[in-house]
Amino acid sequence: MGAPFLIGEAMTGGYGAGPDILHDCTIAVDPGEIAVIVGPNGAGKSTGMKAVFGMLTLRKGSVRLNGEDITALTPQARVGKGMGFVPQTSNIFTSMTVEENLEMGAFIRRDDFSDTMAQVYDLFPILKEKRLQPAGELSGGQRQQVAVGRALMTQPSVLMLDEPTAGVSPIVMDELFDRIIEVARTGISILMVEQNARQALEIADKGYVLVQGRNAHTGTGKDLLADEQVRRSFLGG
Amino acid sequence: MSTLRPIDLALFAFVAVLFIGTGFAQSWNVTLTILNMGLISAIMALGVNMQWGYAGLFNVGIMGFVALGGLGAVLVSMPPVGEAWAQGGIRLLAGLVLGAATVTAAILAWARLTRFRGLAVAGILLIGFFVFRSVFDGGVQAVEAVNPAVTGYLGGLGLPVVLSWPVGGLLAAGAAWVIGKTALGLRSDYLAIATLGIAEIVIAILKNEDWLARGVKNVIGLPRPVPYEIDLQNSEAFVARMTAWGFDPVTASSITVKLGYTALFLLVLAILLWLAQAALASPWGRMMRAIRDNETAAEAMGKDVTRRHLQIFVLGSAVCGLAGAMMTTLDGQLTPGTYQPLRYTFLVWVMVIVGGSGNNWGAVLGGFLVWWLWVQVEPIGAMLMEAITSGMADGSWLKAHLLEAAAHMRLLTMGIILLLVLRFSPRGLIPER
Amino acid sequence: DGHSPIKLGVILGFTGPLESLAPQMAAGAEMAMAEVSASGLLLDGLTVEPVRGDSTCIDAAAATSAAERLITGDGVSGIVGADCSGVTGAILQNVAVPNGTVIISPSATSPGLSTAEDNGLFFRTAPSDARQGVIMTEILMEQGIESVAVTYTNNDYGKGLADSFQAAYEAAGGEVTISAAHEDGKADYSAEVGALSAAGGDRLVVAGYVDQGGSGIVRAALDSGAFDTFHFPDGMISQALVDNFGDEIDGSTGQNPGTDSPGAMLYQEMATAADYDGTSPFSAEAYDAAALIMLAMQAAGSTDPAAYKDAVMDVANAPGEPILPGELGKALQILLDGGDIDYVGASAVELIGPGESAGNYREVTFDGGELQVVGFR
Amino acid sequence: MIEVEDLHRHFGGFRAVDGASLRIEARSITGLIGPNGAGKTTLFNVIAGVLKPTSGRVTMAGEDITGLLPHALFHKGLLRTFQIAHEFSSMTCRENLMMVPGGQSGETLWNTWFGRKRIADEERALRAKADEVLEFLTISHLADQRAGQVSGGQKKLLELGRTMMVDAKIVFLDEVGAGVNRTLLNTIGDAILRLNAERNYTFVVIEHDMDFIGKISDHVICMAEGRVLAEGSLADIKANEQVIEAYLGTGLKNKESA
Amino acid sequence: MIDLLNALVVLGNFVIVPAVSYGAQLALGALGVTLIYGILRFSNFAHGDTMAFGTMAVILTTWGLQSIGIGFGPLPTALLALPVGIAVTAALMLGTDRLVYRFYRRAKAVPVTFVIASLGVMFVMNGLVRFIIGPDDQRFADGERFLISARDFRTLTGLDEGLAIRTTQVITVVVAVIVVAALFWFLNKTRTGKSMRAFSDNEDLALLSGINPERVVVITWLIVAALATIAGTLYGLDKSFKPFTYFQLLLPIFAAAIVGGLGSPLGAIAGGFVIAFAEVTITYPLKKVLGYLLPEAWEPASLVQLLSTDYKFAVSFVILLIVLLFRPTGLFAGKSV
Ligand SMILES: Nc1ncnc2c1ncn2[C@@H]1O[C@H](COP(=O)(O)OP(=O)(O)OP(=O)(O)O)[C@@H](O)[C@H]1O
Ligand SMILES: Nc1ncnc2c1ncn2[C@@H]1O[C@H](COP(=O)(O)OP(=O)(O)OP(=O)(O)O)[C@@H](O)[C@H]1O
Ligand SMILES: CC(C)C[C@H](N)C(=O)O
Ligand SMILES: [Mg+2]
Ligand SMILES: [Mg+2]
Repeated sequence: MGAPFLIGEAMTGGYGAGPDILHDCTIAVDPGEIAVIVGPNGAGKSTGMKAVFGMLTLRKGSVRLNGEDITALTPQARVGKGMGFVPQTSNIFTSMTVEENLEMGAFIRRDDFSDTMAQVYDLFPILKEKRLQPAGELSGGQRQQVAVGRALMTQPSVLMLDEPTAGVSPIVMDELFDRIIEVARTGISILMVEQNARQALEIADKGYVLVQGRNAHTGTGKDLLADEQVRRSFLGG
Repeated sequence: MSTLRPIDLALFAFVAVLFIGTGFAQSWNVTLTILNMGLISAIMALGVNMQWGYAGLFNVGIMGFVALGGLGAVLVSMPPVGEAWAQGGIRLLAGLVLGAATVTAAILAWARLTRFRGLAVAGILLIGFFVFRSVFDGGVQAVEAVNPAVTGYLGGLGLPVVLSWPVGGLLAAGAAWVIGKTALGLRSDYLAIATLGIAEIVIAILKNEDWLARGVKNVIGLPRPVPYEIDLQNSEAFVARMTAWGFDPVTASSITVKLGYTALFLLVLAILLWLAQAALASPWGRMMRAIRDNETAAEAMGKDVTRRHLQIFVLGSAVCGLAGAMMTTLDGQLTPGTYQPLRYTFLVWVMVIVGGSGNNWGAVLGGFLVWWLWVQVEPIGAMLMEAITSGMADGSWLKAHLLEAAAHMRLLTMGIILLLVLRFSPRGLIPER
Repeated sequence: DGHSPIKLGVILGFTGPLESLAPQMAAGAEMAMAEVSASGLLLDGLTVEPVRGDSTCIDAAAATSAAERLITGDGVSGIVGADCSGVTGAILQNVAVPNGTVIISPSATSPGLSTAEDNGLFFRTAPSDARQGVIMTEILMEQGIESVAVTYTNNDYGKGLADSFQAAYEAAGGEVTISAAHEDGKADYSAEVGALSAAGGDRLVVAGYVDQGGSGIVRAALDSGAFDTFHFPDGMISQALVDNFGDEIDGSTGQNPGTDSPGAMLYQEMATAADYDGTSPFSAEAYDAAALIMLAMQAAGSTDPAAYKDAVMDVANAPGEPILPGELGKALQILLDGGDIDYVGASAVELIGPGESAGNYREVTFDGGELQVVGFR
Repeated sequence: MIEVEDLHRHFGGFRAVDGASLRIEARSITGLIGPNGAGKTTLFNVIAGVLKPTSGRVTMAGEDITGLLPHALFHKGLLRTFQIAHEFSSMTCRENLMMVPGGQSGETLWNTWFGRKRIADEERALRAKADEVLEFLTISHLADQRAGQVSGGQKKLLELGRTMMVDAKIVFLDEVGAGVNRTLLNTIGDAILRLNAERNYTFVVIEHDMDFIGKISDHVICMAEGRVLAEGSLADIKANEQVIEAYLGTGLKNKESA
Repeated sequence: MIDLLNALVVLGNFVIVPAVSYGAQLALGALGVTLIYGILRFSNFAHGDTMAFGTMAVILTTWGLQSIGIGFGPLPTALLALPVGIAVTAALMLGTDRLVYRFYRRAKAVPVTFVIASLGVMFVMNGLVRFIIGPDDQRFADGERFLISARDFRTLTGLDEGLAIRTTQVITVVVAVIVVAALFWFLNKTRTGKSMRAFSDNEDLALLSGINPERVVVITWLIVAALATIAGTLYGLDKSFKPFTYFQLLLPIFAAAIVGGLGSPLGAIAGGFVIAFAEVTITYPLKKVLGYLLPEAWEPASLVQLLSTDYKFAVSFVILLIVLLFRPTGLFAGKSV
């Protein structure tokens, strides 16, 4: 196996002129693979995701997509290269309707995306019901569904999700995980941060435990789940 | 937060240099004139900063409060016009009481009634309006007919003008209370335009209600808290002393008078600044910042957001009213027609933002600096034009045109300087910390 | 010859609501100064240099600062200005009187200024509006117009004029159907015109400024057919009015300060030669204001205001040789020789009482799209 | 402690809460679950005074508190956290906590000028208290960091921390767990149990993590479509067909832990 | 019957026609303000002076056209000059954005910083316009001024009262309606329009959706330039051009945008009319109308005027307050930042 499809390698950096949050942190994912990042609050998981997406300037390290160095690209340009991202917070257009949110997800697509939209509605039926309602009026879990739906609309080759299941009900969460597996099967790389770490690691091909901006443990999902210390310190026993 | 960094001190020093430089390049009288108005501007900026910087209230009605303060100065310090009182004063006051009663009745009806309340309130207001007009108008006519070129109004209380400063503050505070009760539910730019509108209404009243303060006919010759230059010039002791010290008595007299104002204003500013700083650095200030950051959360944490908004709105407005009374005192006249939002509202905002909103020292610095600029951009603009045209051939069309337009360089220069300052310190010269 | 030039301040509203009047006024004042400088006769050949200051017309504080700078910074020996009554009062009280500087306003016409405390330092070459109201009444009554609607610009000038007119007109038996203010520089005057037209009247009196709300009112009144004829006081009379409305206002009347003295015509020719509009309101008065200061200096033999302030009335009034615009050199010579002059100037100056123009008005009508002077009062 | 009677809250034609009635016993820890959009947060908001009810009544210890404003409820001992964190972003984390207690003498303007000694003493105590809470939440190192610049989970911790600054009677927690590390969540669960046992706090906890609910709550209410769907012990609820269908699903995880 | 017609004509001539056309003028200005607020999220105080600048560009072009003998039949030549004016204004807007606003956008400055920066821009433009064309009144209207003048109306109908309708009034109303419909359609139905709304809602997320923020900003300024130029030109044709008045227009324009709800094009239209009608109706004396309607004996002696015109601005602001008290974000539920 050659170099990974998407890799943020030895990333070091922080916000603005502030201190470094990430220290030599590496995150990678291959096509069709699900990589899950777990770790305590404030470990730098979201920061790592943002770094991979170019929303923060790195002081050291690089990001490569399919062999190409994209460290210097703007986030938009990365979207153009087939990367999709659901941030952890403020991840929907609150003043726009649910449907418009999804359309915006498909903004860079020039083809007919009604199929994809139908798929998203299938996945999250409630969204279909609330299609014409401003997304800001939705409940917390519904918003989260909109956010994920928006990213799915892009039909990206890499999908990055920052805590997609935060606040969604168990039934929706299960479906969401199922769907993520499905998506991965179509050859899309999935990189996600999860606090519902046990379920996430169950389905993960690869797991990263970040602590204070550093890679603390890396392994397959199963390995990490089996690691007693990881379980106790990061997965809640 | 209350401490100044070395760089802040350097900024104050820079402004001081500007003022002192003005003294050498132009004259000390100019310096003091600008300084006095700068002190008043700093106070206004302080008031706005309380509302915006502490609590995030976007008040664009400063002009109205400043004008009310000015009204306070007239009502306190001008001598009463006995004849006007005799002719129609009582009737006029009775009219006002009737008007107030009508409004109170309407509010009570709105609060008490459950059925037909819209109808009842409308009825009360309508009937009340006509009763009010029938009593009031007669009084107004009688008062305004009394020697309209010189008086034609009720006059004031004839008290020392310094008393009018707190009174001006109180007038503004009262108005702010009423406005706050009704309009503070509005957010951001909606509140802004609402207050802007209210300020226009205040000015409209001042302009058109001649019985109150002569309307657009202006009240001039307000008494002063400091001696008159002429009296000093006529005082032998003063002339003798100044000549002995080697000063020209005329210049010395006007400088003395201005220094008198400076001392008074400085005292007021120092007190206000101390009060504001102490409040800001306390749990009260913390609560205010919390409210500004997130009203919903502050409310959930037990802070009565509405009440606090009202409190700060009233306080900030009172400070503006106080400054307004001081300004009218300094001008020696109340000229409602000169109240323009650009000058009395937006310029003050520029002071706050350029200085650094949320920071009292910033507001004060902004007050001095921006006012100095406002006055000095005129010669600066003209100089700029001279410089630009100096290379051009005499008599060329462009040169003539440029020189002719020099006067308009005043606002242009102001704009450019403002943009430059904002560019290099977007959060203000002394930002909030 | 070793003398440094004398400086005279010109404080006018170069920016603000009267910014379009100020350039012509300044040009007038400065033309007089240039004329005197060129003559080389003022106090042993002193030259005169104008220093401009912006009164903004409305911002008392800015105007005061400008005056302060001119007097104490540039050391001007006298001031032409200010234009608007409000700021003029402020400058007078806060700067001129304390510093003992003479100021002569070409255009502040508010009656209130007649009684202002001035230590003999304040003069104006424009008449108080109290007088204009009477003249206006005479003109209208003679034409048999007994009912008019009045609109005035909402400042001390407009209000003062409207009040004095209404008093005089009603005393003469006329009826003012409505007296409504209008604000200058506003976007729309339909409401005002609606009210004026509803009140009715044989003619609409527009006590406003021609390049301000006044024209807006006339435009709206004509467009809606509310009034066909108007009466225009001084603030409205100018070439601009004719340019704006042409024959639409045929049959209207008006008056403004002015005389049949050849001075007015002469001044206009001079202005045309100097490439500015001499008919612009108060431009002539500005020329006269500047001239008066310099002539008074010559008469007193000093540039010290304390000395020459008392000479202003002397040079302005009879007895003496009448002086027209363009004859400043001659006047200086006469004074130098110890003679007496009676400055007539461009606006037939005659200072009365508290040092203000007595008020000579010319009566005009509009006919065939032209402004025609039909008489003088 | 709290009684909700036939509560309605409509948005336009939409009935977010549609006749909910429930009782919260004093000193209980009640879990509130239900599908996304069931109306849980809306119910909280109505009880906490953020939203006015369309109809219905809420009483607290027998007293009618319907429509009281949030700040008034706070002073009656009713506290809540927000599902979407509402930190005071330009203030430090410590200040975020210190501002909470009501009735601080330094909140009166007069005292800020003339009672500075007293304020200083109070502040010292408050500061110690805040630092204690931060310590407990494992975010001491953020004490002087602006709250706008901490991680998503840390903001949720601050939310919780604020309720620990005062002696509350009843605390409504809206998905404290979402986005919080599970190990830390366990610690939080312990804290909730301790506050309940030692200080007699009543808790109502919205949460989608059944393990967490199971760990702390004695009583569970499941809402759906604006109404109470089922009520009882967690075991009962988990066995309830309707609840499974509407909410839990038959997914991998729940099968396992059931 | 005739009396009734006369009464209606009076009302029409002095209340309805002026209010409608003034309302449309305000609405066109308010559209620009509301659009900037909606997309770029700040209150642009330079809008009045932008209108002045655009109009100036049109005037200069018009004079150019007239001097080479090009006209537009019964319509004002200025309409032909519009595209040029818009282009020049657009260039200025884009330049301003580059030099001023972009910096704050990147620094994620708070809205009030933008507001104050726009004040600076206002000062500069203010100077620029006066510098180029001077502070004076300019008339540039040509073509047929009236569709029907009061005099013609009287002779035509034989009524005592006249009704005047100006060409520019009709153009203004028509243009306002077209523009608002187009803008509404553009923002809500087209991809670009939606991306602009997305940008205003959540800039970071817009970025993550592949929306190019610079493009959104450019398009916004282009539309604003067009709106400002059109509004300014139509206003200038109808009344006259004077830089100071355009600055003064800012206040009623903002009032209109706020009453309607910031960010809402429909609101801008509604707001414009509310403000215009408030100004004109509340201060209109009913004497003449009642004179026609009531029997002779009842004819009112007084003016029957609710409030004197001195208070017309006060009235429109009171209306504004009342609207806001009941609908805190305007008639059409506008945004607030
Ligand atoms: N302001 C509003 N306008 C219109 N509908 C609203 C509004 N607020 C909430 N809703 C609707 O009310 C319903 C209940 O929302 P609520 O936030 O109470 O759900 P919830 O039970 O807390 O869900 P979650 O578990 O996802 O947080 C949702 O369908 C939502 O779309
Ligand atoms: N905008 C910001 N500016 C400065 N520092 C920040 C900012 N956002 C986060 N931080 C800091 O960076 C560190 C890592 O934050 P990050 O959001 O990456 O954590 P996380 O691992 O995603 O945590 P969580 O699970 O709570 O979401 C935290 O200590 C936080 O205080
Ligand atoms: C310039 C003039 C028209 C000023 C006016 N006469 C006034 O007194 O204000
Ligand atoms: Mg995170
Ligand atoms: Mg919820």
